Amino acid sequence: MNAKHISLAGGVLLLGILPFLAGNAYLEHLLVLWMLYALLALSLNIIIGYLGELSFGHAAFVGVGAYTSAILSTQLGLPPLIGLPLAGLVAALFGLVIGYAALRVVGPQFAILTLGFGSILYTVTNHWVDVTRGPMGISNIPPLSLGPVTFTDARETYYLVLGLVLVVAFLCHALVNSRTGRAFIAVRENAPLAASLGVNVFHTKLLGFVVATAIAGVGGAIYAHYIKVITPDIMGVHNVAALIIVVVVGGRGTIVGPILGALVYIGLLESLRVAGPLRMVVFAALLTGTVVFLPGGLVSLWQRWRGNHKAENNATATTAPTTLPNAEGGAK
Amino acid sequence: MNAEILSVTGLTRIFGGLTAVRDVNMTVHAGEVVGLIGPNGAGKTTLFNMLGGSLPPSSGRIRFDGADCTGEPSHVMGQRGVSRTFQITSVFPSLSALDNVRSAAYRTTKAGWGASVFRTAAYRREEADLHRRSMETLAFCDLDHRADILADALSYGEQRRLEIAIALAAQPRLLLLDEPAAGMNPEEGQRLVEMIRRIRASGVTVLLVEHHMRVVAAVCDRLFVLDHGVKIAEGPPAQVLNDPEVIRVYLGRETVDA
Amino acid sequence: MLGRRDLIAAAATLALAIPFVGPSAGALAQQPPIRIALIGPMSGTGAFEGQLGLEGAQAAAAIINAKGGVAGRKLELLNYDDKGSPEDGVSAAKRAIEQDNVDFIIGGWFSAVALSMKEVTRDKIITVMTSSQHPKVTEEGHKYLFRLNATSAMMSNFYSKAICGQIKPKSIAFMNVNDDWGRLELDNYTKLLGECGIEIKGHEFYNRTDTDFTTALTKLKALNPDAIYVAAINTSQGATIYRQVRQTGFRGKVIASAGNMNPKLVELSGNSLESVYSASPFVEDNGQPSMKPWLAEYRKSYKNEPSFIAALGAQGVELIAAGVAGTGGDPRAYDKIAAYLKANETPTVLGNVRFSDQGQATQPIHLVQVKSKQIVAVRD
Amino acid sequence: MDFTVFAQQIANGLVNGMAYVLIATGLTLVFGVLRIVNFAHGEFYMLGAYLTYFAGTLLGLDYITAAVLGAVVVAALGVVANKLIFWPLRRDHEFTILLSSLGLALLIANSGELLFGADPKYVESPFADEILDIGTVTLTQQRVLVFAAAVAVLVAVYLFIRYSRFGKMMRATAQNPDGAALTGINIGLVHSYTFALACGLAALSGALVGPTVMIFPTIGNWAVLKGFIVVIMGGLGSVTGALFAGLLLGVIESLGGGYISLGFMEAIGYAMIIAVLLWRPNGLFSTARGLR
Repeated sequence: MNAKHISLAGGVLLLGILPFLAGNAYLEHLLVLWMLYALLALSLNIIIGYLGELSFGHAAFVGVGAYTSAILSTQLGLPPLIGLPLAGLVAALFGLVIGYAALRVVGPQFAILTLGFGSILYTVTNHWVDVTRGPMGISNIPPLSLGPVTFTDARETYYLVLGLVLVVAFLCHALVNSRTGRAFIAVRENAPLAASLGVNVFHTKLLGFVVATAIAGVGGAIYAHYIKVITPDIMGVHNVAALIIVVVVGGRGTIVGPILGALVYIGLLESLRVAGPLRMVVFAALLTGTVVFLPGGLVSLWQRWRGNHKAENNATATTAPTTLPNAEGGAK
Repeated sequence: MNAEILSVTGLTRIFGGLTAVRDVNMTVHAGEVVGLIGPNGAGKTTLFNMLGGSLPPSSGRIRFDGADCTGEPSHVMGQRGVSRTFQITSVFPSLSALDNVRSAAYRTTKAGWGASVFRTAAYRREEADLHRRSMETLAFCDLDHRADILADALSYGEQRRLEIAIALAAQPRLLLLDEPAAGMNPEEGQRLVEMIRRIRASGVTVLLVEHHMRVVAAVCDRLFVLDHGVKIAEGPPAQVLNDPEVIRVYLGRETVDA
Repeated sequence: MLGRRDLIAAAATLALAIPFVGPSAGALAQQPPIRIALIGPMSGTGAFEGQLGLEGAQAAAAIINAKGGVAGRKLELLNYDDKGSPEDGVSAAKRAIEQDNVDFIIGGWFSAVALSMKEVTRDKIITVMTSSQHPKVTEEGHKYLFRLNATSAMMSNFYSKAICGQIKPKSIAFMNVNDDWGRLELDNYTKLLGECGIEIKGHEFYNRTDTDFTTALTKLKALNPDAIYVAAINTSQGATIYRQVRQTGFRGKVIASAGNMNPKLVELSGNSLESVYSASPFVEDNGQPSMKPWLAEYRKSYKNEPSFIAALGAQGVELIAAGVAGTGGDPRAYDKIAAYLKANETPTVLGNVRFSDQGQATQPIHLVQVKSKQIVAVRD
Repeated sequence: MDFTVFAQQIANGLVNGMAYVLIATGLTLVFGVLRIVNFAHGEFYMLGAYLTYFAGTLLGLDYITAAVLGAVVVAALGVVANKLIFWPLRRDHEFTILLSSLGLALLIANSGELLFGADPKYVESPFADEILDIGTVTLTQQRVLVFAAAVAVLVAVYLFIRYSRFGKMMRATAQNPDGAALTGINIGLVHSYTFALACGLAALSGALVGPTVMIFPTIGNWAVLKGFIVVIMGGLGSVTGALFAGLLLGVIESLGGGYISLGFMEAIGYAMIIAVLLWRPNGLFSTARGLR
């Protein structure tokens, strides 16, 4: 227990001092991207990891949040601090409507239906020039500011997003250790059984979906204020695939997984620059390899190693029930 | 005799042109163990699915605990206190046995996400209580020594007992068991009989579908017999199992194991 | 026990451990090279245009380096992929400045990328924007920002005179891409062509992601215009439209938007571009002294035909070389270089370029026509 | 309403729709028999178009021969992909299979960009620019060919699944793989052939549609998206559903673009699927399990 707390504190401390170790603004920029992807992946993980459904529309909600806050701050002159929660709210509203329609089906149908919904939002954003400025996107988005602090450079933004990542990570931790989260996981594991125990499967899924889309909306808004320009590409298939890759490669159904996955995604794309034109080919090959050979994600490597140790230790001793629930256990 | 807990009148279910359950009437009293028997394809599981809410009836009425709950969906029946097991083993495969049982306590817990975020006193009390109760439920089903083993990794017999533990964790008023003894050896069957008796002793009403007549005869107060979706007999086991009509129905297809 | 799956997965993880290697490991040669970052779409839908720009720039750099470089220093081109997306454009520019410590940036092939990238480079580094035509790139530019391509307004002022005076359709309909540029084109030409008495029959907007245009072209053909004006930047969309205009049975004139005629488009469009007019800053026989050697170098090194996009890449390199050479050889004397470029006319492959105070170039524009699958200048 | 324009838009829509049907048929077959949602399907479409192009330019083959050769080669590639990736994963979680197909799609698309070059290419066909006037409707021979070839191929596929011994094995596997294996059906062979058939169909559609547009390495995205929409709307696993949904989507896009808004043309198509799915969540011709 103590060891766990100490390593957690150590990890947070390390994340806190990382920008000072980075050395230059470019690496700090990469750190911000890492944290942004981690935030978005944590939100997608609620759908993929806890509810057990594969959403191919998540990037669209990121886009909805980004556009909401961008439009509010550039056209109505609203302070971004108000735009941020509104972005989450609007994305959640979209999540509610789309989830209400799409969660009636499961599995591959759900995956493709969310892809369809995402494509609709993309198409509309691309063509509704009067509001979204269409394919040209919105530029000159003002930076976020919180009282006297303005999040203009990478280091400030990093701490803002890091804070949000930690909050969302804690929310996820609290979720899986609550009645609500156990219902999520029960639905993932065995929906008919969960229903027979009194869990309203549809409402549970809808709740998870809406929360995930709200977080995605906030993440999208921060992205917009940080990069200062957004185009409909943020909703494109490219980003959809990227987010799913981050969650799955890191380890779905865990909290460390999406954060680790985001690090690998950003780090790998960056370090593969040395591969020149082969970069994306190598990347795709590594991705396919990870999915095929490590379906539980990178986290499962560690879990397997720990599991083996445990098994050896337990071989002689008779096991007592664990005092701490492991409801975050890896999804199969 | 105790009060009626479940009453079914004129219950019918039609699939396309096939009537799987036709005009069934039955009553279950609180504290009873009632058996539902009949040859394969008699409509037992269809009836169970209607009682559990996963299948709406074509016509007829279901009353549970004094309230009309005809056509209520599965989760509402669950909330009202009807728990069930499934014909094919149905657990939460990648969770530990303990987490299986904890997840099943949805109906009886209250502290949600918000309480968990703020670590309220009520939350901490409830979690501690839930842990204690879950371990008790596991012990009740003789699984406490396997608490942190993944459900997937349990033996078949253990998985079947875990199913019952899951159903019990919801603290039901009425427990529907769908062929709990299927695939069990005689020793495991005997263990099951004892467990069902203890369940009854704890005040839970049990309705079970079962093929093993030895189990049925040992635990049931009363039996209902279905054939081709129609109720053909009801009464105490000794009487029903000697009913010539019941014997004829069974002899035509399979031997009565009693 | 670690199985095969674990080992392979571990190998995948190991790839992370590759340190962020920049091309900084370098020759400590007698004179360090002048480092120019070329940021463009190297993958994705704009990859072909990005490749042309890179080739053009490399050919120009090779010529300069063969002559001994600039003030005794070689030019070194570093290539970055912006995938045509603003996010990657920002990342690439940050990497170029912070990690690779480059002296100059050439980029901004797409307007969206140019708009986001200029904020990263704002007042920090001399940035040469190439093909993007968005007015805000220079209107909201910065003191070190230069843009080569003519704006829509400059192009349409020139081209509308040629359409009214030489092509002379009685009526016209527009087939424009749905973005700022396509909409701006429609406004400009509706006004300018209307002024000289050409009847405007109507217009259709298509999306940048569309692959089939028969629906729109069927509508335009039904309007029965004398000519259809096609505004398309993307080469593959353009080629499809020019072919499908003919495939729907339209037999009138076709007019291609200014600045987007290139050899690849002609090759892909088959006969459907024959005798079609366009306007372009790029003609091979423009008589500029640096044009001939550049064409020769380009054709020697690459299999593509020289094009306007490639020439923009070359122009960017030439501009930087002239700026450094004209101010004494220090590539970091940005204020001096910027002032020099704004004060003097710089000879380039496309002609002598003059910049406004905002950094907007004025380039010569020519009327061109496709004849026997060659793009040739139309001289009066 | 101008009847000539209306008829022309219907004809355009039917041709586009038939191309969607051809793409979707392979996708729905693979799902019906192998239970795989194959994101890489569009990449086989792309490979079909490119191989036809290279067979024409490098080997000097005529268009028809090149198209057939392309389809055959891609079918063989499909078998290899199945053997290397999908067959070993057949017992894994559906996420794993779905994501490995996504990985394969990225791999093929990026390799394609590297191998084929980023520049757009044009598949030469003698029929591309030849105009046919059918009543008031104007179509190129190539577009008529797309429609006719698709009809011929669909009839052949239908007859094959319905009456051939192998088709029966496919249907048996679709309904119950374990049961089919017990009756002595070689499931591995059925998977290989189904994959070959699906990839061959994808490649053929690429070869047929190629000359009506330009090809570039990312066209697979477009193809797989259209394919998915059609398959979901028609019902996963249903060939009949794909036929109806594909033609419907083509015509609605064309009429929606022609009479409502061109920019929202695609959105109108999507809105239609959503309307259909709200009405029938599993598609027009939903199959619980099996091929139709």
